[in-house]
Amino acid sequence: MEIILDSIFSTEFFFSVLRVATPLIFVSLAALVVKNGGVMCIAFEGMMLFSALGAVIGSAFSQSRLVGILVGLLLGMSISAIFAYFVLVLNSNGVLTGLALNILGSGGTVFMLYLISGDKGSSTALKSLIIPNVDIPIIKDIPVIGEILSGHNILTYVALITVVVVYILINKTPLGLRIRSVGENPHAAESVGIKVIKTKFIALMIGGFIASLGGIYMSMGYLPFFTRDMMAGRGFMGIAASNLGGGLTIPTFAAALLFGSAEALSNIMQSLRLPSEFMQMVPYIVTLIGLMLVGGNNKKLTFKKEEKNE
Amino acid sequence: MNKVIDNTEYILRMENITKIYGNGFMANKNVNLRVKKGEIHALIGENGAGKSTLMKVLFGQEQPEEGKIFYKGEEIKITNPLVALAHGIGMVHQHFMLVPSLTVAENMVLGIEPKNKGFFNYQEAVRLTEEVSKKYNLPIDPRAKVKDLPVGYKQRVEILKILLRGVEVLILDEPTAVLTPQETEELFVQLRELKKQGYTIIFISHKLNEIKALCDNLTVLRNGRVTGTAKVADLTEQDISRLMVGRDVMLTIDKEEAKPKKTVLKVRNLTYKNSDNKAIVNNVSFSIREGEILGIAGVEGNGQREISSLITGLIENQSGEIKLFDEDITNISIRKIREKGVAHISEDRMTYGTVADASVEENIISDRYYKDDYNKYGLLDKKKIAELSNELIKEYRVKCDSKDAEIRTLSGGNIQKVVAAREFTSNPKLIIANQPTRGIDVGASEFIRKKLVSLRDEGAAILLISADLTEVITVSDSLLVMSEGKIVAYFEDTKNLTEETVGEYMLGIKKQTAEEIGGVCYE
Amino acid sequence: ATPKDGGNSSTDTNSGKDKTKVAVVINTNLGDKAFSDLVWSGVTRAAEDLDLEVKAFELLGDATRQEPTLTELSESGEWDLVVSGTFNLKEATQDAALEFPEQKFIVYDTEVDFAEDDYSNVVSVMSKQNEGSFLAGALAAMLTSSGIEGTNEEKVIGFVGGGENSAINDFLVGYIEGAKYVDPEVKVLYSYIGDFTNTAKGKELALAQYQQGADIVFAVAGSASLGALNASKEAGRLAIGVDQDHALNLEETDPETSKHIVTSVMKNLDVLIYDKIAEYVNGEIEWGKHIGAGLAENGMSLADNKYYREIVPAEIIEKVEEITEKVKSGEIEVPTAIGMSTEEVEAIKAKASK
Amino acid sequence: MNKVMKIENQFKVIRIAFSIAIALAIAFLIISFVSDDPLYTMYNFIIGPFTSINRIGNIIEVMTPLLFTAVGVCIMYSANMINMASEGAFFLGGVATAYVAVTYTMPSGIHPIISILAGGIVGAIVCGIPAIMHIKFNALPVVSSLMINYVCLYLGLFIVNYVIRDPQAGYMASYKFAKTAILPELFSKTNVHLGLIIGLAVVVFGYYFLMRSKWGYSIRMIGKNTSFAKYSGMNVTAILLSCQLIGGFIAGIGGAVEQLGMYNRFQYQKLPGHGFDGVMIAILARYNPKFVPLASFFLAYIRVGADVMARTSDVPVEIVSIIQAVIIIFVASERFLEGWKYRRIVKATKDTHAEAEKQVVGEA
Ligand SMILES: Nc1ncnc2c1ncn2[C@@H]1O[C@H](COP(=O)(O)OP(=O)(O)OP(=O)(O)O)[C@@H](O)[C@H]1O
Ligand SMILES: Nc1ncnc2c1ncn2[C@@H]1O[C@H](COP(=O)(O)OP(=O)(O)OP(=O)(O)O)[C@@H](O)[C@H]1O
Ligand SMILES: [Mg+2]
Ligand SMILES: [Mg+2]
Repeated sequence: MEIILDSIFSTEFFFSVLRVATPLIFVSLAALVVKNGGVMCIAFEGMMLFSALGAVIGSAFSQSRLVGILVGLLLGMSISAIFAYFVLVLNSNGVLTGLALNILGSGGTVFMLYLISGDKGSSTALKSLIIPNVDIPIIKDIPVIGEILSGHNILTYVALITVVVVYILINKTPLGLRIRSVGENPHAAESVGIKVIKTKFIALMIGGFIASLGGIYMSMGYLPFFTRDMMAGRGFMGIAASNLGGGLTIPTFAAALLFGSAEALSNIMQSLRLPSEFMQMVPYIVTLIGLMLVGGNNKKLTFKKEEKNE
Repeated sequence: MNKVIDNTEYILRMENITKIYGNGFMANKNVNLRVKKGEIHALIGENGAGKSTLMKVLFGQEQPEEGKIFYKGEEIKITNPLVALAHGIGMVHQHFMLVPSLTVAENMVLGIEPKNKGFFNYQEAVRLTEEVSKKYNLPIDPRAKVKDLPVGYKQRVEILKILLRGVEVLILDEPTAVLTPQETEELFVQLRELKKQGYTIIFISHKLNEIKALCDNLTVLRNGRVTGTAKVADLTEQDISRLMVGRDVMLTIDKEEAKPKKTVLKVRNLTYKNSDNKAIVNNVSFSIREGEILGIAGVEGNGQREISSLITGLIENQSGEIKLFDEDITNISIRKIREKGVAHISEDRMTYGTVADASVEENIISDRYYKDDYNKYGLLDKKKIAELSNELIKEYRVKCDSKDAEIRTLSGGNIQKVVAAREFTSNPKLIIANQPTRGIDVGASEFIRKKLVSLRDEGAAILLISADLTEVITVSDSLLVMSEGKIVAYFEDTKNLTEETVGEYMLGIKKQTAEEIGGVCYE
Repeated sequence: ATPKDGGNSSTDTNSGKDKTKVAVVINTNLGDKAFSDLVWSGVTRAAEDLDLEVKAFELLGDATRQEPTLTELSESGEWDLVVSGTFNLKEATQDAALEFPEQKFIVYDTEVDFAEDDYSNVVSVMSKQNEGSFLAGALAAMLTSSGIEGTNEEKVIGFVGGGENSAINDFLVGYIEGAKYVDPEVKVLYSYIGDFTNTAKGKELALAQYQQGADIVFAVAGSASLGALNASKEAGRLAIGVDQDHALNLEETDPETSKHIVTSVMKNLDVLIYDKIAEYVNGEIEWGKHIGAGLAENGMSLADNKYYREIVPAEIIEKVEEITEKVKSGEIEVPTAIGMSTEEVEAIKAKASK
Repeated sequence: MNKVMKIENQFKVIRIAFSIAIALAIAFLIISFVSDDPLYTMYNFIIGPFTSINRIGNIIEVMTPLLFTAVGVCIMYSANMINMASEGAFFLGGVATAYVAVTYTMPSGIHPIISILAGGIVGAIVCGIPAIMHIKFNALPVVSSLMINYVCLYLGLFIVNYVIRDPQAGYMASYKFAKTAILPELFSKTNVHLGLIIGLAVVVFGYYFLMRSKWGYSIRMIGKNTSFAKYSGMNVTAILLSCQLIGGFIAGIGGAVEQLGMYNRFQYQKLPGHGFDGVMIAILARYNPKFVPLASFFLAYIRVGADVMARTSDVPVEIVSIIQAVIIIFVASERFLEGWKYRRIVKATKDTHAEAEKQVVGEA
């Protein structure tokens, strides 16, 4: 028990929360943008798998990080483009398409990995590159805070910046206004000449972009390789976080951090002699409790409307 | 086809427009519409005649299969609303096209957002809104959230929205359907002002007096075709309604003296407060007897909707007494209330009255599907139900493909007939009819009013809530007037009542004593 | 051409028909850099040396695929040998063996119930993971206070498992016993990922253990182990791999990590399967028998590579060899979680943190 | 209008045929990339599943559990609640069944029934939770149910590990089910078991319940417009909850039947995915149980086909999921070929009107 308390009240713990939360921050922001556009998308798992693989393949073959990131973005965003095309243009059912794309993500990445490296489980046979961890000048010298905030992966900082960017995008730009309007009342948007499908498409592509960054973090930052099914439900957790955040940027970020903490806590608490199954449940139970606590706020949101359309 | 007309005087000509919807419905057929610059042109016709369709074609929301549009003498192709707006054609839709959670200013500039280094310039949006609002003398708070605005103001935002975009031709699709008489009057003042400034207006309405009061010329549509165009001044209301419906329509109602009997409904000291603790219904008491129609007149939003929701159980009663045949019905389930003989025409037929994605038949049986009469061997009795639906479709003259047609493919008037068919045939002892003819053409309105009277004659008690003063005065036997949640007047007999008198009470110019009002309460 | 370890294509075939054909059923998938790849590498080596035609059938962990695959393989009469294995496939394979007595089976990593029925067309081979794991535990226990780079004062070592199942627990039990054998004061932390794919969680769990004082983490979690191994590099601590020689595997693409991988506990199933196939080809195989191969039978071993030699001090290497001999000779008897009830496993786990 | 209806109906068939054709073309393209003999590989995919009794049996085995989860989802989704907990219900229902099947002794007629009921009840509870959370706390069901699936997984694994684990099994699996609990096989040479019959019975029940009974009517109306349902006097919360319970019950029975029919001990280590498959099938069947057998057969067929293909040729087995995803996505696209349909309808309408006018002229 003592060990555990020590572990929790250590800077390493708070450091690890940020590390664990990084992919969740990305997906939840992606889900948030998409949700503001009034689209219900559950295909993030597939998007992230593809982008993670793309980053590995791209960087391994070019030996350039930039190419890795670009290929990752390309693959991840092509999944969101497929989703957008079928759901928005061809009117496919969103849940069905999302499920199918997640299946595609799981099998398709392995298939692709096999074609390229002859390997099916992981990409360790490829010499892919990683995005390094960095110290933040001034901050790193502040005691405690420096230890928690400095020394993370560059993409972790990108995630934090993305929070701000998404906040500005949604609240302070014409595009954000349009995304919100097509999400809330597409007819109104249409009546002033806003192209509803195009705007939703853009929202999905932005979501795909952000989620792909999350995927790239998984295989170029968090870990230096791709392994099959490595998202392990993070896409779904991100959707939950954006929901918990009620479609608002800062609460969504807070929710992602909460899930990150729950996950980090459950990792440490494994040392308690409780059955491991219970520790594994912790993040999901935290989510459920969170959903109940904030549920009331959702009444005002438009997500339900979309649900009806499904 | 058309003989030589001096086309130059028309700012807008739509020629031979044919529009076929994806379900194979021909909503417009060879329609011609000619509008002169600076006039207010009425477009009228029954529900489903194709008015909105024609206007959507003009606004670029629908693409016609055939036909041409000439604007200021030149042919233009309007492929989407942006093109229409760019040409100076703007449309206020039949239903509000606003984003509720955004502010007025944000709604105003949607699609033409002012920018500052790429960012949305909210201050500029507010300034633009204030500017246009001042220019046209339509005051509005740019920073208010649209969802917090009363309907009249929402309508105002809609008009300002297109004015901001610099249009010259305004299309107004039933703008008055949701407005109170006062708001309507105010709107007309504004529209006349706009006309004076040289704007051209296409105005759609089912209310003949409005057409008479406002418009210069009119075009009539029936079944997707033009059946006539005329100068409004040359026609009487009777003429116009004949053009629309193809027969003479009774604009007033013929009914015998009421013969009230036993008291059916007693409402005592009913009070309802909203979440802000404001009394929306304030200590209201009244009674209704068998065989009488009690009307409630009043500007909308003065507690009428809450009264009907409280009686029918849609919202929970907080204080006060509602008794049906001396039995307390507060806070018992809606089903029990209905089983006791209460029928309800909701003012919002698309939200409460019907399911848009279900068939006519499924909509007809919603209040009785569970009864033994309609079930056999534990399953719904298809044959019985089909018989019922076909019968009602016929009796209520619902225009639809068949009983299996989805409600959303019906026009508004026919949807309302489906609601009426269900509610009037449940053997009701008490009918709560809330805005039963709103947005419905004269023919269908006449039909529903007649039905109400004949149900009264069969012994039903009827509470008629309507914002249409003519309707509520002519159809009701006695009348209440509501203002700010309170009953402000009671007239035992409506026979010699004028709209002016009622209006005075509605606006609080006159007031009755508690005693006079108390006359509506009897045991 | 050498078949890649992840591929399921057959080896070069030019005169396909007269070659001996071997079908290999894999319960999960190839490319796990662990167990499945190990089996496959034994088979492919046999294919090259003995000129066989081989093909892998991966079930992706889907139980509904077991029966149709085995039936079809046996029914077709096309395959001389069906190599099938793991505990999960045991019953399905036994059923197929009874239904198709003509078909020959080599069953790996589980023990066929020869006593219960006539399985005279089957032979099963299994390596005793608990014994190999015992060595890992002993090694880790000795290293934790040895003062070599990457270790600390505290006597704490770690274990990261995939899902909690008997095979994983068999590793854990051996590991705990090995550590306690060397030094009863050594504390063993253990965590389970919950599946075999959440690589990032594998990394987090290992990091959490390092944070709690562990200096060596033994990762037994299929491809998710890679996450734990990666953690050792990041934390500047040590790790032990499983099933394959991870240090050598990563040498080329990630040499830094290799330097932190002390050794790997090798299940020499590849060798065992290779031997059986060779015996079959040479007509020497004895059917109806189970071979449980521990350290003595070379069924298990620690990867002895340059990293092992570099990281581990010579006297500890010597000690490990001593212990190996003792296990081989039976002087030390390592308990196995296979067949243990959940309570018994819990009792051993309880010992770990004391 | 009649002509239009005809076009609409024709179009439905054409659209599906076309989307399958395109999906197959894409599959062929992918296969050509990796296969030396793509035609043979394709043959095995499309025809392969029908070339032996064993394989046909396999299709039916794969389809059997899907009947349950899909009908369950039809009922749950008809009330417009996107509840993904059918996955957890199927899994935990299986665990509950396993518990009854290994711990109690009962006569053979009764044992399966009680075991299956146990699975059903647990399934009902699992799917009821998102509904209760929605009704009481307004938590979005699609999210809560996804989380609940994970809770079910770990709870189930805990029960298997700590309560019914067979130490002799050598892997994480329960004790063998009592012989009395096992469902009999229907045909020799295949594993097709009594569960198929139960599944078809569930389909029939689901159809009559949802599409023909008063209860089903109220569920569907609630799904289409909750305010209307309330206004009409339906007890919305009770019906909403009850249909989630019934749907979950059926999914739970599915998990139970699958255990007792296909396996002799509980041995799942992860969520099997049949609940999600149920969602896909229900959507393809447009929430009408009538179409569930066809849709599940279709899914089972492409799965078995892809499996056969992977077994008999040189493509990796992961291609299964690619082909599956491609086919589903195309089949689901409603507006595919819409423009073509629209043009045909417009033309038909014009013709009809023209004819009518000609007649009028002729008569005059
Ligand atoms: N999107 C659509 N698809 C198919 N049919 C439609 C569509 N929109 C309208 N219709 C049909 O076209 C006809 C004309 O509709 P329109 O909206 O133009 O009527 P309207 O004259 O505006 O009626 P109302 O007075 O009720 O507003 C209606 O009968 C309607 O059923
Ligand atoms: N997708 C659609 N398919 C079929 N008919 C439609 C569709 N969308 C709208 N309609 C029909 O088009 C007509 C016009 O719709 P709109 O919303 O403009 O008017 P409305 O509410 O019916 O009018 P009113 O209240 O004046 O009767 C309605 O009859 C409506 O039922
Ligand atoms: Mg209209
Ligand atoms: Mg130490």
